[in-house]
Amino acid sequence: MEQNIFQLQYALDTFYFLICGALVMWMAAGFSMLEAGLVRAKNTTEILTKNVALYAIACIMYLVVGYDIMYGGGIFLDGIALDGASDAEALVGAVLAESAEAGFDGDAVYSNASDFFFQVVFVATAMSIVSGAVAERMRLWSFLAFAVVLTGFIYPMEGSWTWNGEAVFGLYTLGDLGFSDFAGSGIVHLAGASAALAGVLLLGARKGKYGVDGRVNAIPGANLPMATLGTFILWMGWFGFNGGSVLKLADINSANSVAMVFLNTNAAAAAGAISALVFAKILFKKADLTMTLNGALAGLVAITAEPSTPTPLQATVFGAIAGVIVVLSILAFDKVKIDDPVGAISVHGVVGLFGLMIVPITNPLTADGGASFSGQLIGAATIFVWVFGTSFAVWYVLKKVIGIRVTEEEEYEGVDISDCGMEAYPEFTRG
Amino acid sequence: MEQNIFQLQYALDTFYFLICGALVMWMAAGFSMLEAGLVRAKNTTEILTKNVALYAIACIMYLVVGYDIMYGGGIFLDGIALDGASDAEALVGAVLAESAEAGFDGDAVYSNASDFFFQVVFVATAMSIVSGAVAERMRLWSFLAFAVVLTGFIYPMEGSWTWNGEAVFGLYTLGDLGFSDFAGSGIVHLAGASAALAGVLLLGARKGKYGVDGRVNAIPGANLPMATLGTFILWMGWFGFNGGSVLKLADINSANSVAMVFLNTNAAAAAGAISALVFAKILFKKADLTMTLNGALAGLVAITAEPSTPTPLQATVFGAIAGVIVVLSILAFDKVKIDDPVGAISVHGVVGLFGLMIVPITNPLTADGGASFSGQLIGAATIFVWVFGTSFAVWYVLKKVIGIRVTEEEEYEGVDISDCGMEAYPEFTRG
Amino acid sequence: MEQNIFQLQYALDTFYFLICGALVMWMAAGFSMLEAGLVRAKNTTEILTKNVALYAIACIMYLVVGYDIMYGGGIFLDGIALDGASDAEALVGAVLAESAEAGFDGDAVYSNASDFFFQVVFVATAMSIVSGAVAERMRLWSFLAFAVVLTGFIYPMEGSWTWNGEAVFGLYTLGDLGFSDFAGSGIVHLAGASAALAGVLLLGARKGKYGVDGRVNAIPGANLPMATLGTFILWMGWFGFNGGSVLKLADINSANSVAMVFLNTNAAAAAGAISALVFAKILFKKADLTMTLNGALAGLVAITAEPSTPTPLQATVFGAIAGVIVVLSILAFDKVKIDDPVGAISVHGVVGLFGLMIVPITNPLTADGGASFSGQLIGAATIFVWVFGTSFAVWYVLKKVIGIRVTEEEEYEGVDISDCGMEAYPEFTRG
Amino acid sequence: MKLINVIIKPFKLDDVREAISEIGVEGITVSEVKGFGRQKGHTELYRGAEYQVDFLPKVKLEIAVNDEIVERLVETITKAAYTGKIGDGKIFVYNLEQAVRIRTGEQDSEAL
Amino acid sequence: MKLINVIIKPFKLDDVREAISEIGVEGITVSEVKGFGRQKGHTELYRGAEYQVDFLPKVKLEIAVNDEIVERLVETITKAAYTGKIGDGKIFVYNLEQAVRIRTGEQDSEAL
Amino acid sequence: MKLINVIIKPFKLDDVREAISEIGVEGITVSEVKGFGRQKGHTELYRGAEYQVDFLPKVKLEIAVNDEIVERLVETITKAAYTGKIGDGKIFVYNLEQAVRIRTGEQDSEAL
Ligand SMILES: Nc1ncnc2c1ncn2[C@@H]1O[C@H](COP(=O)(O)OP(=O)(O)O)[C@@H](O)[C@H]1O
Ligand SMILES: Nc1ncnc2c1ncn2[C@@H]1O[C@H](COP(=O)(O)OP(=O)(O)O)[C@@H](O)[C@H]1O
Ligand SMILES: Nc1ncnc2c1ncn2[C@@H]1O[C@H](COP(=O)(O)OP(=O)(O)O)[C@@H](O)[C@H]1O
Repeated sequence: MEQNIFQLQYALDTFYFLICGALVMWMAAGFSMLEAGLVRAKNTTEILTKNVALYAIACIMYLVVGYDIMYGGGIFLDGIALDGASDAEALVGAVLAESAEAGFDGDAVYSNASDFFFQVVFVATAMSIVSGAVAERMRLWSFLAFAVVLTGFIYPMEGSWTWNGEAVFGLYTLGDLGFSDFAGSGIVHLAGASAALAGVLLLGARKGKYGVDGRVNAIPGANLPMATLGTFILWMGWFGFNGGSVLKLADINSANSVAMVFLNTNAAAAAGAISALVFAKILFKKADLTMTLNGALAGLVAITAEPSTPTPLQATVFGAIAGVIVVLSILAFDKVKIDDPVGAISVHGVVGLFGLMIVPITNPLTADGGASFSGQLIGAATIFVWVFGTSFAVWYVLKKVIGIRVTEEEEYEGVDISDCGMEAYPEFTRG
Repeated sequence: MEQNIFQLQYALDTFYFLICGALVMWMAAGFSMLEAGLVRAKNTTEILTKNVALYAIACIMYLVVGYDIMYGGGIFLDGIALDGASDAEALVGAVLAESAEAGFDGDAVYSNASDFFFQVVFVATAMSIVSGAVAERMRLWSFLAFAVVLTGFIYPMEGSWTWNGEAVFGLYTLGDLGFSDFAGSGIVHLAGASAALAGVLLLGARKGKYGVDGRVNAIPGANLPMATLGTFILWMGWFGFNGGSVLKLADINSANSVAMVFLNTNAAAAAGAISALVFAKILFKKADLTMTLNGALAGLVAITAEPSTPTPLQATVFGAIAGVIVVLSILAFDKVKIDDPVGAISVHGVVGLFGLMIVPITNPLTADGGASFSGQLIGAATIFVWVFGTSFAVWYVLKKVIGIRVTEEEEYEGVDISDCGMEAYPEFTRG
Repeated sequence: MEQNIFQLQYALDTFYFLICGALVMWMAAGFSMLEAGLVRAKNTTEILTKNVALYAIACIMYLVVGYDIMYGGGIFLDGIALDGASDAEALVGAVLAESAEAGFDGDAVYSNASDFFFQVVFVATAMSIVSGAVAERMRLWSFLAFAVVLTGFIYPMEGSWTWNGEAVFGLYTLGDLGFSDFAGSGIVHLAGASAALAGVLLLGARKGKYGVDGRVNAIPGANLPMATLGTFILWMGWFGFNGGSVLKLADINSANSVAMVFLNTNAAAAAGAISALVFAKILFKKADLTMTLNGALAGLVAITAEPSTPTPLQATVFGAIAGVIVVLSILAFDKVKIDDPVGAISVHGVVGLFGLMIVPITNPLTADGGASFSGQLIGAATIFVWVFGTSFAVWYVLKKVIGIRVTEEEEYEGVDISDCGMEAYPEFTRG
Repeated sequence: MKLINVIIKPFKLDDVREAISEIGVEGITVSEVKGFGRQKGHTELYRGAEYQVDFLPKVKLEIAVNDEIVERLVETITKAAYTGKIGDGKIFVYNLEQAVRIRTGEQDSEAL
Repeated sequence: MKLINVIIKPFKLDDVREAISEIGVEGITVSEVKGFGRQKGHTELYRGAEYQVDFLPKVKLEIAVNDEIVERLVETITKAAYTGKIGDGKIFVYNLEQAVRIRTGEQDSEAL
Repeated sequence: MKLINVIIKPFKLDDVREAISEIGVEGITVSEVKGFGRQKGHTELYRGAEYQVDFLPKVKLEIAVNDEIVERLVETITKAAYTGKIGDGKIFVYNLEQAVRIRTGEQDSEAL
């Protein structure tokens, strides 16, 4: 009968992973809508194509080699179904033995397939961050080529050092140095932003974005309801992103932890939205919707590194600070002519770093885990150096070999025609 | 081992609250899309900004004081994490003791944080109702100021009298009088509509909506696919709204109840959509999509006061009646020149009242609960008087102090430019 | 205490059905957005109206008679709440007895209401397939009349032969012949496509689609971000569609199976998207977004007949093949002048058949179930003959009695004006 | 015959249409145009970057009429389109050499 | 030179274009316009409120040509745009004093 | 007075506007048009079906001016709109018989 309790625990934890995974998968739609809403009509079909394709590529590449690199288990996930057991019966026995050993309050025991499913959608998130930053000027196929490398190699390597606790090239182990990143402010968001930054630097700004006189020209997004929808989708999906990262639901402690994560994630996002709205109002005298959306996302990214230990008040404060940071960061990047149409580098990179650095405040280093400022710095540096460096190399090779930027005419005409031969809104705009 | 069963029950019920809460949070996106689709293009950025901001404000205000006013527990939710226990260990002990006392079939024992998360999204729903009714002419910042008061004070007070069973100003207790509102036809929807009505009366109709000759002019919404998407989102989210309001899942009785709620909620919405479609066809000779959408929402609002006791047939009939009521109500409000661009007052107010009044049919007053017609009337009156009265006062002060309506030029130009300085569809319309 | 374990198992399985059902309900929004995005602006309000109405009709008709025809249980679902028990108490007893008999590892015991809820959304899916294929030229009310018959009679009959194992008109039992369709590649998707094909054949192509010289003219969809959103929604909802079809979660074996289904469903969709994108690029030299979306859906349809037995690698390969098939099929149908604006017949029909035929590869016929090629063929034939035949008859009668096609002027003006009197984007296009 | 070309503020379109149909002009061709002139546009803001939207939405009317009513028409339009605020617009008059009604082939005055 | 101004029903655009290119006219400038005239519009309905959409979508063609071919051009257009139903549209002819091709600076006939 | 009608490539609009305001022309009316001419359009693709989008987006400027500056204006525009590539566009000049400023009733030269 105790066995049946373990079986229920196994089933509940597996279900929890699957539902959280489905919510994170949903974030792919969120990024697509956000980016489709913030680019010009003439570049919309192409950004949509990129988003659908990058999600698909991430899923396949991680399945083929990525998961194996990050956690082992063989390419093509061979044997994920039976996990070495001879048959389903034997598997149940093995699982029950594992559960008994772990103990009811111990580490979660759940389906490997559900673990993969929950992990794979994180890879896609990291890649989604890139597409927004390089939008409206990068060639479709060069972008997809990069996606193959990032999702199949760059991210999995970095993931193995962090969430899988392997030593960085056998040199040092981040966990031992007091690095902790609960759901991936650094491992996913800063990583994605680092890859994006490398691409943007090699790509250059959109034509007409920066005037000769150094003034910044506005390039308004074509469809703000879409962008708002995308933000709400991301907000919802984030409950799975952070909530699932507790990695266990089915005991009182874990359930409480998951609930706190939902609460804090929502509070940080709300605070980020409000502070960005108010701060932008003070700066610009107007209620800037796009900044408000970025503010909500900034709150989410900031809390992601540690959503379980802050009090609701702390989560609110962290989110509010993130909302201010993201506005300043977006303005700063424009000052230095780094053109990021959707603000991805600010939201996921700058705020991702902020998120890592505030972990020690609520989860200081102790015997049983936690984070230290130095540890967070080293971790952030490791992630940035690795992802930025390798990405820069890959972008560079792509630039030399097949080129990464569309021609000036293509950019003027819009990449929808040149890359996809199809308009996103054929009846609403004048060809 | 029995303890572990309680732990599983606790975890499952907590998870159930969190998932239902996430679905209700999703409704915020639904209201945003519905309203963005039903206003004119020139007022779209502003309605989106209002919706994102009001959701964020609701989350923060309810966290700061609202939850404390409604259920106690201290401002900023301090101590929600440990609930008075010295540490996690002690908390587990306390919870298990609570579970043992309640008994397996007794009241649900689940995480406080999950309770807050489930409650907070209801506040946002009430406030979302207001934004649609005052759309296209109310000033952004006056609206947000009102949102602070409603979500931080007006709604929590009313909630404490109903769902928390406190005496209304120490005078009478609604529960004792035979008032019952399962998921909030009155407490959430009628309340939101009452606040909206107060605002609309002080605000007046949109310029050009009513001709001198008393004829009603059409002001078509700019993006009906958005409005339809919003309705589907609300429909989906409502499963969490009503389904979660059973407040317990993890025993056979509760599970059956949750399942019936899902079934009836869906049936009522479907019936409302069809009856509104057919009824509008009879009246106007055309298949009016926007009325059909309102009909589905009307079905949902009507069943919300009691989705667990009706038979599927009853739920269908109730929904169908609601679909007819909402069409008539929308036409009636136009007759008396109360201008509600999205029909929020009809859908949530008029039908919300209808929903309350049909509860006694399937859940009559008995020794162990239920509702009486008089009780429902008194409850509805209490909610309306309180929310309408206080809201009217707040709107009135705002009107005198900072003004609640944009200037005529701003209204003609569109509030997107005046409030947000940004167009929602810069390339699709001729700014 | 054992009883409580059964109670938890019951609650968890019921919850699993409800959540999966909610995800499938969400697919209704997906079809709406996909179709709204792929038709011209002037036919958008009407396709939205059709989608909302058909979902509502499916829910009501299946509640009234459909479920009874397919699984019994009485019209209007009378007694679904108590399932024959005298009261809730008795019901609990009956359920526990059932559970004890089934045994913890046996068939799932869960709420009947949750079963209905999970089943009803499948009917709606089948009907949604039809609306896309007949878009832009079929009369609204004729379409809805057909929806009543398909969801209330045609589908339930076919469902009773397959998922309910009844003999086809008492002649032969598909299960015995080695027919197996896990989540409905045939029972839902091929069925919907068969009904659609019958309609399209009687309806004819959209005016201007095929030139006299036999050349195929492009009729671009008006809103590709909407179409992309719709595809993501469907992708997400499919986790409920396939994941819920394991029919049990709450033991280790079942949980593993559900997890594999999530994993394989996602892998097949991703592979379908990529292969369609690449294949279309090779054929057309462009990255065709709409083909990529169809490819993802094709991958989903293909894996639906058996998502639990393939290895991740097999699922990926099946999805990739489906992505190629769908592109070829769409081109082929255009060659023979069968006009399907959204490619529904190819995605759900042709690929649905493909999905059925590959089941024996991973789940061959054995003593305890599985599928044989012959069995799959017979099953597919049975479904097609029945659904196509009856649908053709119904469409034919409708054509003769009230007509199924709008007039040429109406088609030129757009059905939004003639059927709904309302434009979907009044400000974006020139009436 | 003359062709009268009128640029007005969009929200004046209905007033002008009614006014001229009252004096018996049956046909008009209208198009949406952008105007530049003395009237200045407004500034918009996007993610911190300000920009000047200096064209203004105007409506252009083309009206072909017989010479005799030109004067009255110009007066009527001037009244109907008048707000007194800068940007009210212009009336331009050209000579129209020939007019044909496609449906009937009627020429000149009969075609109007 | 003359400038021919033509108002037609939108779905006739392709026919007219082909017809006039057949008689050797190479260039046209087209714009979407709204027409008011004898032909009446349709009514729409929104949430119970009816409203009259009384403008009709039309297409306007501007064609600059040499005097000699004007007559044939007018005939050709009249045929190509003809449906016989009310609302077929109009042809207006003005005098064109000067034409310049920006790319080459060519003048008048050479510019067309 | 003359009316100058100019067809140019859209992205040249700002250059042309600046150039002509420099020579003191204060008002312009602009509209979006589609051009057919020597310059050829592009092909698009949708679900396997190719199609030719053979109109090209152009911008049309209408400028009413006094006779004396017509020549300079034409030169200025020709320069400002020039790219040398096919499709640069045209300048057409008509005679303008009368102009009225609605706001003031001013006539002709004063109205411009
Ligand atoms: N010289 C001109 N040529 C063509 N259109 C003009 C000219 N001057 C003004 N317009 C049109 O008339 C509109 C109103 O002119 P503007 O100078 O702004 O105000 P006002 O009409 O009061 O003088 C402008 O927006 C423009 O469309
Ligand atoms: N006097 C006019 N001036 C300018 N445009 C006109 C005039 N009369 C008609 N039109 C244009 O011609 C179109 C067709 O004219 P209408 O009177 O409706 O039918 P018909 O061409 O058969 O006489 C109108 O929609 C309008 O655009
Ligand atoms: N005869 C004409 N009448 C009216 N518009 C013309 C004429 N010829 C050309 N145009 C306009 O000028 C534009 C450019 O002309 P085109 O022949 O393409 O190149 P170019 O200006 O170099 O000769 C065309 O797109 C069209 O809008």
